[in-house]
Amino acid sequence: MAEMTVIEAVRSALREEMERDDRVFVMGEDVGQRGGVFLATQGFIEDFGPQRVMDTPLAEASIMGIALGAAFRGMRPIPEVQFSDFVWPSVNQLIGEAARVHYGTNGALKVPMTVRIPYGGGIRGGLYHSQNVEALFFHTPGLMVVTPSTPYEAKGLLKSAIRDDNPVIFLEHKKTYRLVRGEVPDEEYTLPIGPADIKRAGSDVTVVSYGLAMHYCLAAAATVAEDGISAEVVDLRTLKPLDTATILQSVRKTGKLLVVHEDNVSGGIGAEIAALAANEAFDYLDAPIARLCGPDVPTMPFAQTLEDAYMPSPETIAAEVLRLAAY
Amino acid sequence: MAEMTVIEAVRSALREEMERDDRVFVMGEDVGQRGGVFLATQGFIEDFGPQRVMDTPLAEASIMGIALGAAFRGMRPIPEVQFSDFVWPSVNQLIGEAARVHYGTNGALKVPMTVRIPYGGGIRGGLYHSQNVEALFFHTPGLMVVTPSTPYEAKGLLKSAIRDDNPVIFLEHKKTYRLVRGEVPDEEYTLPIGPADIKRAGSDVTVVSYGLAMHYCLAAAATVAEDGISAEVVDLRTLKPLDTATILQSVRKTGKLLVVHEDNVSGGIGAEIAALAANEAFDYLDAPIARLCGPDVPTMPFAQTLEDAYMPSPETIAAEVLRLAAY
Amino acid sequence: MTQAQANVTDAEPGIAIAGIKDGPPLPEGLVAADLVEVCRQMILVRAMDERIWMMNRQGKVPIAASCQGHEASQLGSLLAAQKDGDCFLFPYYRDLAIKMAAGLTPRQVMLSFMGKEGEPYSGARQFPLQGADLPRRIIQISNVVAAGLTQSVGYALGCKMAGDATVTLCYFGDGATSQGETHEAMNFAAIHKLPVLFICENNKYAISTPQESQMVVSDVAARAEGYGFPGFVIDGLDTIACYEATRQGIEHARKAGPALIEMKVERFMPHTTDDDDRRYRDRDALDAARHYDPVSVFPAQLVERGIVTPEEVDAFREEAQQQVNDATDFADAAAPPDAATIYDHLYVGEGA
Amino acid sequence: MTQAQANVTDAEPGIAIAGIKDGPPLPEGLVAADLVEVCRQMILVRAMDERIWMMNRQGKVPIAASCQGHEASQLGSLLAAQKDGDCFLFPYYRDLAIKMAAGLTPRQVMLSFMGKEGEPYSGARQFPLQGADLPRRIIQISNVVAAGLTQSVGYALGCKMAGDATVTLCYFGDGATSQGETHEAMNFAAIHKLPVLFICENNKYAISTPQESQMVVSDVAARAEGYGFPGFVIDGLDTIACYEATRQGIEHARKAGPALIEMKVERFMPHTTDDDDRRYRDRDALDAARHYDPVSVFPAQLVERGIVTPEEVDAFREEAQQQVNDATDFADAAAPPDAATIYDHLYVGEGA
Ligand SMILES: Cc1ncc(C[n+]2csc(CCOP(=O)(O)OP(=O)(O)O)c2C)c(N)n1
Ligand SMILES: Cc1ncc(C[n+]2csc(CCOP(=O)(O)OP(=O)(O)O)c2C)c(N)n1
Ligand SMILES: [Mg+2]
Ligand SMILES: [Mg+2]
Repeated sequence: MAEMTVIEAVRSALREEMERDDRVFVMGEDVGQRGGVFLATQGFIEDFGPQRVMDTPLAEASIMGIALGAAFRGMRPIPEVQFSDFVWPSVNQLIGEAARVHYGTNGALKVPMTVRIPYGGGIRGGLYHSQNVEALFFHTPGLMVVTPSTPYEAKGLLKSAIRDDNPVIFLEHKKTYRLVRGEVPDEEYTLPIGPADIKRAGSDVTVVSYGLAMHYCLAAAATVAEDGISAEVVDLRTLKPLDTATILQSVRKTGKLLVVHEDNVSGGIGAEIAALAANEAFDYLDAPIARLCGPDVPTMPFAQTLEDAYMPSPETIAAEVLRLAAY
Repeated sequence: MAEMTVIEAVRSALREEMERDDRVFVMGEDVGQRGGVFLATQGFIEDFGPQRVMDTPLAEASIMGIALGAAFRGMRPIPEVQFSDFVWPSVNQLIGEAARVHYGTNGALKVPMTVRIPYGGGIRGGLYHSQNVEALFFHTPGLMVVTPSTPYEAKGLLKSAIRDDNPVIFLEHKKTYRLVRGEVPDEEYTLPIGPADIKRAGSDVTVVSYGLAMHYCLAAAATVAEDGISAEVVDLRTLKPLDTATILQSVRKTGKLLVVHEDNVSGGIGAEIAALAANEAFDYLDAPIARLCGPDVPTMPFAQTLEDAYMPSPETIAAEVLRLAAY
Repeated sequence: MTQAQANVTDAEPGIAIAGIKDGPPLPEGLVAADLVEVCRQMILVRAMDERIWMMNRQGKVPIAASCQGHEASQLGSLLAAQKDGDCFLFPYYRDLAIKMAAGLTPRQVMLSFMGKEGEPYSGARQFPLQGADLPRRIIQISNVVAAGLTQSVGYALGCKMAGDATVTLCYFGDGATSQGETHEAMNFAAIHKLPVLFICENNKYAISTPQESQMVVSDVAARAEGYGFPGFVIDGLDTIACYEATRQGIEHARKAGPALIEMKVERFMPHTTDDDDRRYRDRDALDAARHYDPVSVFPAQLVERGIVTPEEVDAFREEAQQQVNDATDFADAAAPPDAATIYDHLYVGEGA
Repeated sequence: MTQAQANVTDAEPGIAIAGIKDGPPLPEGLVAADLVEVCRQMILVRAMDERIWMMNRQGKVPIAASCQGHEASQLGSLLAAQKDGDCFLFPYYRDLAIKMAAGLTPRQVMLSFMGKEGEPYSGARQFPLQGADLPRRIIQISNVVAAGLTQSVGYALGCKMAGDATVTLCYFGDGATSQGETHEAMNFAAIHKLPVLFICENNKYAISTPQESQMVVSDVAARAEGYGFPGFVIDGLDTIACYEATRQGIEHARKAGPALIEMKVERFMPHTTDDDDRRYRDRDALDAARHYDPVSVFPAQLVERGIVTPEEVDAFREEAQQQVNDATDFADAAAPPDAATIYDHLYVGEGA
């Protein structure tokens, strides 16, 4: 086992898969000589050449359309969106096209493409370098959406995404890149896309989360444990397909559900999870279903005070868990 | 009172507002000589001239960006997206820009723009002329989202949207255009953006819907009434802001909630309404919260059989209401 | 074919074929039988196109975009692709002639327009003939205008990476040139000198929007220079000119990277069966344009040249009617897809 | 300034100002005091830019894009806009010199970079100096590259509709030219002959991506022809040339519609404070470019011409340092925005 950061895990997964299969290639803005603005592809151009580590012009729609076309020819492209905030010009190719290719050709064509998107806030990114973009992709049948929280998951899930024949939106929380360290096996491994992971078992309240916020949930769970409250923390890991079985099992056990995410609350992933539990675990619920999410403003403003006001934190999460436990 | 169709009501609202305020103008593909592909602006170019009824090149991103820029100068643009399916190339200007202008300039600039988008299926539009696109806009703080179901609402709400200083996404269900007729006052009127409308009062089950599907809910309510079941049908009319008070009041009364929409179920508007009720009306609920929505496939396929299989219908809704009522 | 040649549609389109008469008997790579076959296809496609429109009026075809007026450009360029033998096509929704001549049977085509089981492009999930026909090396994912351009460029990139000699042909209308993605696609193709040939079927209208409202320049081809590759303007009603331009274009693309060929065509019918072009189109101009209808001109020229006999042309017409009748009856009687298949193929590995 | 003029940055930038010496004393519309003021601003902007970078290294400024190397293009073109008196500006994130010289105080600028209350563009909700400065007729909603282009064209459309004589100036980098929206913006502006001047500050890099990986053509200006309006290439290190080109461009835009001016500049610093350009930039070339640093060249030329004295230049430098110190202390001591304001101004009518 080696300890590494999330960005190192991403880099390691990319490198292994590029070595394993020469149809795999990365493309995007500044991925070449620069090694990507977050250095996900640092050193790659030297080892794989500019054809497989392709600097593109600054034009997201074409990055996605070209990746898609290359996938039609049997390549396995990994387009990078430099920041999630800049994915919008490309979403027609993702939502209107990539997601529908297999369905719309009645199974004739497939899209073995993994779209890497650094996302999320807490890094003083302001309105245009902090966005959470998962809700749109989550709502798009035909896509897979993966949101690893640790290096172990980032590496194992990214490798699976690259090997998958479906278009995968791979969302890497920027703040976890260097902040979150963890053990990663030395030997080759993959993690299946789909299953959630119970990061902390508990019996009083189910806390469902993903990405950076999941770590805050773990911190909150540790805090409330001091008050004798046992919170179970479910790390979704994959948003689409959603592991409804694990969520429901946990909720049926605890009878109380809190969903935590950084994305705006209205119409976010938390709404779907709440709807799921309110339908399929209704008879087990002992308390109103709660969500602690980003407020409904565009995203984290730039000023430190405003950014702090936006983000869910271990403290606010712990308070909410305690409130629910006491209900 | 005059009886008219939804498209006539839209046309009438546009015409009145253009007559009322010469800063109001329409722009889009084929809105001029052609009068729009759905004839929303039929005859306008003759009366208002090509400057205020502006045919644009086929380029949605620029339609939106240019409308936005004109709004900065104090105009009140009404860009038309020819079909909702083609809104994707423009969403950066809507989500990344328009929605954030007022917030991101700390209130200095406003965006008095109304984006008209014909949407929805049931008209043999296949995968690319049937989409429901409301979930993305609903999830975007800074936008307003309006979904009228009848001519009365189409006219009254469109006039309010045009007069509003915020960016409004005005979603017109294509199948209602000619299908739905109704009375519209002869005299000038507007309807406020925000309030939902109880289209049928009832006591056993609350059915929340909007757009075309709302009419199917009304038909279903009439059917179940024959079985002695009293369904209350809430027509949201406006998705953002959402009239949570009306929804909650109804759910607290009936204790049972069914949300119906044509859009894909996962992450749709229904999820938010379920989450709302599971939080704020929890103690009043007598049954699991149910959703009857479009299945999670890209959208209505072209073949009649597949389109029919996709759409919620009065029959499937009635069955679901009966099931809930019996719970 | 000359670079940055002026708009030649004002000239009489018929004259270009005079090249056969005056110069060498047939352009490079062609034998007489090729032209006869194109003639047969053209007649069949037109019969099909007309029938489809009629079936729409009868309520049996929900939507159709007619290729009437585009046949010469489509069949001429397709012939060059077929002669080349290693081309991959990204057509657009108006390219019925390409899709048929590439090998679909009339029955398959009619199944498609009627949305029946056995539909070859999408299993009747999409508008007619949208999706993919991989056996005939055709992809057209959607009818979002211009979305196919970057995809075709990506396909060409994939071919280059894989070491294929394939040239990718990408078809689109004048309307598509306004989309940002068209710019992005051309720029990227140029940077990587990808083997892709951009073919603009300029019928001077995007639905109702005339070319003057879409661009200031008179030729789309004028944009090519700004990307650093050649652009050509061709009479798109002249089958042989379209063949020859495409042949040279394919050669150029394989050797030196992208080129843009603008074929000036006419749209004889409304935009689609949903459109009423009387709102915006001058009837006299349209009637005048019909004099250059390739489906009249081309057979007549072959007859004049002695390449086919009038009797053979008549036989083609008769055969076409029979095939179209057969296809119509067949598709009309065919079953629609089973509703239970609605979830199939959402993800790879799911469904039949 | 000649249309489609070759890349002139290879030539010694200093020579252009020789125009003042050799020809009429000063270009049209200018008096000596104008140049002195530009000189003073240039020195102040540089001092500010350097301090901001330093404050980033001290952890007090989260992010900054430096304008070092762009000052001549920004201040030259702004001077023309100010002289004109009826221009509206859509700058981009690298246009610190424009935003300052348009009238912001150093204190306001420093509040912005430190994200403090009183921030003039967005109330510290956005990256520094993004949002709007309406009193100075500036809008820059976001830092999504190229999103401002269509907006500026829309603004110009609004002006035309309202009957204003305003000319809209739209600034962007070479990287922005790859975006589809840039194409769409230019095409639309051309069709409606809108009074908008496109100014490309071409520093030959989009972050690490050199121009050769962004386009095949050597001049962005070459694209203008494809839209039907003129494109010009200018030495963007030459303040006077940038003034003169912009002056003529504004005149053209008001009379005849859009034009594109490409100013060849240098980016002396890494892309932003987050970047490390040693990964991709040749140091020798960069050092060589620094010989043409406008902030050295321009004052020296004014001194040589007798328009300012060396003592005055020194005084400008000293005054600049004082202003920058004052601004730094002021902003450092300023309060951040109140967290309670996070919901303000989400919708019109909401919040303070
Ligand atoms: C992105 C997008 N916007 C709008 C439409 C609606 N639409 C379909 S075809 C068309 C006109 C296309 O014109 P052109 O590219 O010239 O092709 P033509 O139909 O003339 O052959 C429009 C506006 C669309 N399909 N896609
Ligand atoms: C749409 C979009 N994609 C990517 C980025 C990230 N990004 C910020 S600046 C930049 C390079 C811009 O280069 P250029 O336009 O030449 O301007 P310069 O910084 O050189 O002045 C990139 C890729 C962005 N801001 N917006
Ligand atoms: Mg056309
Ligand atoms: Mg640059």
